[in-house]
Amino acid sequence: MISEYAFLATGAGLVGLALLRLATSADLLMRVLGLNVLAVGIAMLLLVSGMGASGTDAVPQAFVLTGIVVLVGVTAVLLALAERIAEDRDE
Amino acid sequence: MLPVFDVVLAAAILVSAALALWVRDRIAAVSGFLVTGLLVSLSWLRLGAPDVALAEAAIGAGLTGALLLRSAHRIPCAPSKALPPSLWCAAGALAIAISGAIVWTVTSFGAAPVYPSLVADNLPESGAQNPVTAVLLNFRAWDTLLEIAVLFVALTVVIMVAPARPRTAPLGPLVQPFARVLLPLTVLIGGHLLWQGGHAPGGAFQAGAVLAGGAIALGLSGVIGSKLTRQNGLALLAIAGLAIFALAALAAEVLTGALLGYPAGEAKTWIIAIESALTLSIAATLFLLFFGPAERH
Amino acid sequence: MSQYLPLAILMTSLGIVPIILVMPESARRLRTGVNLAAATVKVALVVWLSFEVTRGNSFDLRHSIAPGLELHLQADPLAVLFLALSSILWLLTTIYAVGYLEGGTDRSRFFGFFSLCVASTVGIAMAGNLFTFLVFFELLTLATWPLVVHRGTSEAHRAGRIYLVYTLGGGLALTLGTIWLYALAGEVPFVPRGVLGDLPETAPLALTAIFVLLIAGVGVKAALVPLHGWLPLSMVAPAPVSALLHAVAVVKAGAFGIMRIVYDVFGVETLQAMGLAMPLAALAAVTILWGSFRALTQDDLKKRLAYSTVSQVSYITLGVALISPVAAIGGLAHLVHQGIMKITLFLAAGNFAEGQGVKTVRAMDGMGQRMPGAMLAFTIGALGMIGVPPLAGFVSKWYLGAGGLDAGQPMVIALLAGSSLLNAAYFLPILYRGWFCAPTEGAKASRRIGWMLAVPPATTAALVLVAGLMASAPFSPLGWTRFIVSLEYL
Amino acid sequence: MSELSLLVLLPFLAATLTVAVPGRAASLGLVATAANALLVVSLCREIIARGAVEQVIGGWAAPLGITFVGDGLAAVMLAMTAIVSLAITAQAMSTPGRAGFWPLWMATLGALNGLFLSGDLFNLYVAFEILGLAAVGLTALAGTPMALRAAFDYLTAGLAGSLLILLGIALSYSVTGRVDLETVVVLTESSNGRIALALIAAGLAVKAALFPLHFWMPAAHSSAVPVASALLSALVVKGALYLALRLSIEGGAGAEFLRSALAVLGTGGMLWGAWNALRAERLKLLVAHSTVAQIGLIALAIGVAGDPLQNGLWTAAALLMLSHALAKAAMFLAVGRIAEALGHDRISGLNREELRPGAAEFAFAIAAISLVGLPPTAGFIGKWILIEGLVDEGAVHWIALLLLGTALSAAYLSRVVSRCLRGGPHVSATAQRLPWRSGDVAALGLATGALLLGLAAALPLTLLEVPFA
Repeated sequence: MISEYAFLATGAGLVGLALLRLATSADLLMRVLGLNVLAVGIAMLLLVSGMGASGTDAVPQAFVLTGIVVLVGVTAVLLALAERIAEDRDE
Repeated sequence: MLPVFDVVLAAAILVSAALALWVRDRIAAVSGFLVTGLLVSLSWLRLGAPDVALAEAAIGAGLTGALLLRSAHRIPCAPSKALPPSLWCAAGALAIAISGAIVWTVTSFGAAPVYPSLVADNLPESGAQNPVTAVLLNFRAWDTLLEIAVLFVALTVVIMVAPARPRTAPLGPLVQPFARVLLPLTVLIGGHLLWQGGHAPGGAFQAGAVLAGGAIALGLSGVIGSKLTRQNGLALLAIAGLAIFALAALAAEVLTGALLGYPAGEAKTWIIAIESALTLSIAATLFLLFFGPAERH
Repeated sequence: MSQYLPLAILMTSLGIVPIILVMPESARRLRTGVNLAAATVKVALVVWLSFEVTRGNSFDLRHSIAPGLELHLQADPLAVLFLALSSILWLLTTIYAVGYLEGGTDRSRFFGFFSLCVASTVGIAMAGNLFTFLVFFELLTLATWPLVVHRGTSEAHRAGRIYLVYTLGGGLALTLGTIWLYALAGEVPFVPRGVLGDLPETAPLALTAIFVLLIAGVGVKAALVPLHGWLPLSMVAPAPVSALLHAVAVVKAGAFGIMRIVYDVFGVETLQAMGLAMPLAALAAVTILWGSFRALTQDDLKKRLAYSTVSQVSYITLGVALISPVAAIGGLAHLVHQGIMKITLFLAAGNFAEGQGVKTVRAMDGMGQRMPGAMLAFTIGALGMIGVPPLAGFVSKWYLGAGGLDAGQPMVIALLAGSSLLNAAYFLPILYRGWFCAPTEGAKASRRIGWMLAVPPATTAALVLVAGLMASAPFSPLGWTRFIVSLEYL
Repeated sequence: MSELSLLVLLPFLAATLTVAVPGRAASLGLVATAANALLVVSLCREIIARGAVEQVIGGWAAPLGITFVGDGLAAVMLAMTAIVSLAITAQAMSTPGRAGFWPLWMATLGALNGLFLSGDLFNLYVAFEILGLAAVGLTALAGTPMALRAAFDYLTAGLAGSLLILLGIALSYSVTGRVDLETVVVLTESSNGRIALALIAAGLAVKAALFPLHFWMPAAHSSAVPVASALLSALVVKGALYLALRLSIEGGAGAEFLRSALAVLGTGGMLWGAWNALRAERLKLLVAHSTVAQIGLIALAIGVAGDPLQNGLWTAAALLMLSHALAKAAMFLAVGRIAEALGHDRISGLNREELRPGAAEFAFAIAAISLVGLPPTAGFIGKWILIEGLVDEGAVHWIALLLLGTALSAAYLSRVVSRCLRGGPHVSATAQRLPWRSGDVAALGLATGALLLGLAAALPLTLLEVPFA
């Protein structure tokens, strides 16, 4: 029970931290990091919600897995764009 | 004892995340993120989700961390403007409000998930013993197919945007922290996946990520020559995953009348076939996401 | 086959719009041929249609758009009246426009929108319900704008902008009123003596508001004071456009809309019972006097004619609003009479500008010697406007006056007398200058006016004469309006 | 194989093929869009004849599995996409290709089709991610620094939006224990469920560029290449609007709080977008701000329509979406041609003297008529249905706002059209128009289609009246 609440608070806290950072930073890399932390927080919430007496629900686990893979793809695109923006600025 | 461990772990996650987000130094921030990821994956083991923990360690922390490290130096810091305190307070209040709403929503009485019993009832027919694999590749394979499509689109965009290729250096300063953390993990998880097989935690994504991770590490240290990455074949391998999955979905519909409905009794074969194709395709995709296209347009 | 006549009449002008628009600028002969052929075919079709209608055949073409919402084309006698007017005048104006724009630019665009303009007018004439009317009414707004700004000058654009603001604003009011009425009454077809059933008792307030919205919507185009501001400004358009605007399309569409709303949506009895007829008549009276009054002081010939239009079109509204069959005959007949008179004036004025570069009243001296034909046509039109017997304008005014007495409003006689005096006051000086003053020294050398410019005003002037002289013939405008009014006031 | 499976999978297969065989990408794209259009026609016929269709994927019924739901609304959205697709493909084939366009475009098509058919919240999230990424790729296609920066901002905003949606889904799961669309009505019954729904709606607002979360959009839509702008403005934002409408339908009476928020934000967007469009100096920016305004209008329509299960006002929102998709795509394609002919897109420089306005300007004008919502366009029919319903409810203030929005859109669009009509007698008679290309036909065809759609409004309305599954 205590563990559950601890991780719930972690999930909510990660979401809050990430949103705060996203709202207050104009830095490209920080925005990428913030979005990733936000996603981790949401995943934590999904898993905490899926906990039950007979183990953790497999469906939210699948959701989280999908979310992780989606996010790495998006992150790669974000970083590629950010690098090109920096390059163009240098030129 | 364990609850105490969990509370400490939870606190550590928050602290490291806060560090990652607010520390000025780029490498420190990325390292903080990496540590957060690893701690999170540990916490997910504690939450009874080893598949996800594996994926988070390999992809969420590992590969994303590698990508961030690659880019950290190439993306200049935005001149940090001091935000007016009022804005800070507003943003903080909003963040706290949302966090509070989340906690309240999750802890309020909610209906029990409908899925566990459904998954348990249908697991024998699913062709997979691991319920997560059953969900991913059978019950909700449609999600997974679209997820592969996301990877496909991401790869297309990265190839189009074409960032500069990472410099390969035999274990240069860029690689060291990453290799130090990732290589042991790669070996560990790879071994785990091999050992447990298809019935336990693990699957195409984790395996693909581990393969990609190893390949990236070897690529960065110059072990895999740029010859391989210049081959068009790798890109074709990457996109083959989506094509094969889509064709399999349609083929299943021809056979059974249901999109992605595997023929009775053969689900396991279908799943293994799709998974092996996906593993290779995912590995190629992730590798190319890291290295980018061979040539710039 | 013949049940598609209304559609065929619509398509003769709508169908050629895209063809003309894509024509290269240099295809002058082809464009003229298509234009004239379409206009001629349309006149023939309208003649055919009017024979069918007098034989008692009715036409109904419906296309459902949404539940309770359909496009409906029909041909009742009122529609035929407006159709005949617009198709004949379109043919004449097209001939005139071809001559007028000789050597101009953007003629494909001009004639494309010219046809669209007439197509909308025809649609307005044949609209079988309020929704269809609204569709073509708005289409008319859009089709006319490129014509108003055709010259492309800043002045033209200013006029165009003001035209759009007025007409789109009016369109919004009309749309809102229409939707509101549909919400209250369901489908609103045009049926003699109205379709409102017991609504005047159950929702009098809403109905009054709807009436105000609808009249405000069509009143912009009919140039009812104080919604008339766009009309004098849009005089910057080329002469055939002004002719079209004033005699055939825009202003007439507004007046025709008032007729439809009064007769076929509300019905005269309902309107009288709701006490809405009197205010409308008063508004018309104010417009008649104000327009004439403003016309007095205009030196620009076309502006003077424009204010005259403001005044004269409200004769139609007055005839409709007086709730008397006799006045109604006068108003409806004036729809046609004002059309042929005003087009004569504008075409003649266009010829003055083209032939002699004369655009102001002051420069009219000796026009009778310089361009006797055009001046004669202008004179006939002007005298008709004043109401000199036996010209067409006299017939309308006679019936309006008699209708005023019939409706127990003797003030109408005074109004008509006053207005006629003002008409005389702003037209006679032009005629005097034209016929009795010697040309000033600086008058430009005459440019030859081709037959395409000369024939249309001569024809319409002749029509003014014929419509007055033959007023009692069954197919004269007056005869036809008697037939219509017998349907509205049984 | 059913139309539903092919509708989603054919574009994805075409996307992979266009990467594998880049030389044939354009013809592959043409085949795929044509096939897609035929499939949609067949599906619409089936829905009209037999009612809404459902397809259980993999034989696993919801909530465990995912179900495709092809009802009237989905069919109208699919048809909208198919029509615009044909024009986009025609235009893209006539312009020199850029690497990456065809796979991204095909993936966009597949994602949109998947989105309109999906009956599962999490599945919708994944579809949104494909759509968002592909849209970002299309924005970046221009390759200019401005486009790249706009693409980055677009992607961060889009990702934040989809993560908000995901957060809402996570909370939905914790409240009701399931994530199929039928859970929406359960969510509306409790206050914590409404929080979840509100988060999903907030994410959708970002993705739909609903005021005040539209900040990323004008830059993205105005810096992309014309075909991409057309796609983004006409179709991609419709995905989120569609889901907002779907939530309103699924939530029924309980979703009133969502509708109120949509109405308020929609009003804000309508006015703010119009204000910026009135002041814009560049044509592309004007059109992009007009999208903000039009999205506001559509959100307003969804918001004031009331419970879709009780009355049919929501069909107005669907018609407005349809009309906007066609007209806005036509408009962006036309703007692309205008800018190409002029070498710039400054509104003050549209009245060039040496070249007379041609097909592109004409297409722009026709599209403007549709956007303003003058009769007989579908936009007009949509507004008609909406206002007629609002009259019945006596909601005078909403009617006034709708009319104000209409007047404003007429004001900012007539700025452009009147510029195009400027010029005058000093233009030489020998001036030549640009040669016609299939792109002109596409823009003109779409614009005319939007104009005439009002006359054929009975068809989408028949589809929309098919009872929900």
